[in-house]
Amino acid sequence: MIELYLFLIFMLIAAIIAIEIQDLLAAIISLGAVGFSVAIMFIFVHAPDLAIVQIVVEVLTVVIFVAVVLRTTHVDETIGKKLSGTQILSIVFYAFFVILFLTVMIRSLQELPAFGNATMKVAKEYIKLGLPQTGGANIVADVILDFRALDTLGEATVLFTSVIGVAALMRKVGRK
Amino acid sequence: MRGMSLIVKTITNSIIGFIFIYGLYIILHGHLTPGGGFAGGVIIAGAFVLKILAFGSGASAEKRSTTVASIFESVGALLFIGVAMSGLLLAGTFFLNFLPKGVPLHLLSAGIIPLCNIAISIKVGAGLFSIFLALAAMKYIVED
Amino acid sequence: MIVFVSCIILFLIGLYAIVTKRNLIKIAIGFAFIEYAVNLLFALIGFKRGALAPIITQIDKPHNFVDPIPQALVLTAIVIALGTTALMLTVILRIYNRYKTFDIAEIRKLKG
Amino acid sequence: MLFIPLLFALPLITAFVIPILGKIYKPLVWIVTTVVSFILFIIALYGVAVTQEIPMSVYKMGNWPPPLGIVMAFDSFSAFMVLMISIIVFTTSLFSLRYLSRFTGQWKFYTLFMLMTAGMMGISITGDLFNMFVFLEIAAISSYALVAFGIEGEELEASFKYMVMGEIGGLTFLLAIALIYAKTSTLNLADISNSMQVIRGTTFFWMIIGMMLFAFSIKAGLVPFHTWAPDAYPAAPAPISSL
Repeated sequence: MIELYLFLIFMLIAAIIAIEIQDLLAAIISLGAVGFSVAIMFIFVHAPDLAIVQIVVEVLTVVIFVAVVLRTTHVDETIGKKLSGTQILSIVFYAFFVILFLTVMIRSLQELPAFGNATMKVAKEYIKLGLPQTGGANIVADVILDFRALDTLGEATVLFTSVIGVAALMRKVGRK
Repeated sequence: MRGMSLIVKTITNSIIGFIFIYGLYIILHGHLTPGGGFAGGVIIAGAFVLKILAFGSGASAEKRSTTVASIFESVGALLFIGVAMSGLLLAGTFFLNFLPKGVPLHLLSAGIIPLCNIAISIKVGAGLFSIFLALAAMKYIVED
Repeated sequence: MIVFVSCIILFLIGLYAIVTKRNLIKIAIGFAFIEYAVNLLFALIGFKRGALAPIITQIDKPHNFVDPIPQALVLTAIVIALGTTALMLTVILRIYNRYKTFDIAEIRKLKG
Repeated sequence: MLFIPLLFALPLITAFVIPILGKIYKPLVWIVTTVVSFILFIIALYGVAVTQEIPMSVYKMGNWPPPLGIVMAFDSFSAFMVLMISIIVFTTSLFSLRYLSRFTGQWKFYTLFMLMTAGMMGISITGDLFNMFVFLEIAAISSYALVAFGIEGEELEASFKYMVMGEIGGLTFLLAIALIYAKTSTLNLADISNSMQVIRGTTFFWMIIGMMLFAFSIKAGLVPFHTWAPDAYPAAPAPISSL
């Protein structure tokens, strides 16, 4: 699993670069690097469906980000300015929060099954019943379109909502 | 000259069909191989995006494609919920897989799953294409 | 354990951008990171050593698959994340068109 | 039991039809919305009548037994919620016509309005943890768009602030779902509450409770997380503030 660790490190470095760099276009490319390394890690954990969807979604996300940045400005003027009072306050708050959150999180993550030993209580049933009862060979497709099809309807609705929302917010004038 | 250079246009013309067929393959084999309605729909939307980026388009063409895309999106969503409702009306349960299951591992199998994949791909392709049009290509959507 | 904690660290990096950055695009990038972190954590939870991707290619063999449920749920979550990102960028674009800046400190009411 | 899926399917179908109707004949949109919300109100009344006889009815989506498929649980509390939502939705859509005449793009408003209705109906009747997240996001995303519907400066700022808070809440909820799934390996709410009894008192248990509380209090605009609310309410179009 050494390749997984390498990509995790790469992902974290790219994430820090994306947040701290001044050129917004470079930040978006680093965002793309994070997204694509997530896609590759999906392949390492045997999730080809996820990898395909993550790649296409990542391409689209980067295209949308770049479209917005090209229509506005690609220099982050706030980097290098002196920190304001509220900012310093929020960094201090955030530091306290991180310490608290990490201790609680690590303690509770230890109570979970270790990495690589999924419990699979319900999932066993899906694997057993998937092909005979729904007829689909891809168990993930069986789950999203038959066993849990309502989630997929909801997902399609979320996308529909955001398309209508984008269309509503890109009107030329709001009021008559 | 609108759009990009002649080289880009020629290459676009020759590969756009392949992108389309690849998207269709991903959609139709969604119940057998990785992928499915969502990924295939995005790939087909990507083919249209490529065409617009390479050839450019006028304001009127963009307005027309927005209208068409929004109608297609509604139709795809209605198809999907129609599959669910026909489970309710024909067999008594919402989202019941009421079609025959067919031979496993063949293209025509799995009941409603391929139908759902097709509906999702229409919906997602049209929806993401109109997001792209609204955010990247057009200045604003003008209400009539 | 280490892989789970790295996902949490990515989550915290995204939260750092949201809490302390003043640039709207950086805040949107922070949200994208949180979404990736949660999706990746979810997918890693379903991993099983020595198991295969949950796609049946031969019917009569015994199936030893990784957990398909997290994959199905993450598929949904990725799409939802795309929807929110698109809507958020639209709002950011309209805010820029109005105020000509991405800096929340200069956009008077967004402060805090 | 047939009425349970109709509670969210009906507004969804309406929302999908409205973009087509809006291109054919505009006044039809308001009529359809109002009629549908009136039908929803009647269904909700019927649901209340049903809960008088059967206190708890469970609807299995796609006829899969509970841990496998998604279930909808309809008890007296969800009947009350559904009734409240349908009353608010019906009166809002009845009186929205005059208020909305100031805005452009009215069919988009009604589409988002119906989607929000579907999302809230879904939240109140679902019996599955991840499904609740999905419906929560439908309601949340449509309300972000509705808050910014007037696309003036204040509305956009309020919407952005609301979006930041709401998404932090939503993603915390998703993280909690992931951890709960890792522990219990199921998503059915009844199943989860059984498993949670076993691990009661551990750090994991309290962290999950904390994250859930955090997420829901952000969504509902409770006291420590209410900072978005004063901005969002006046900025939103008045029919939306009522929700």
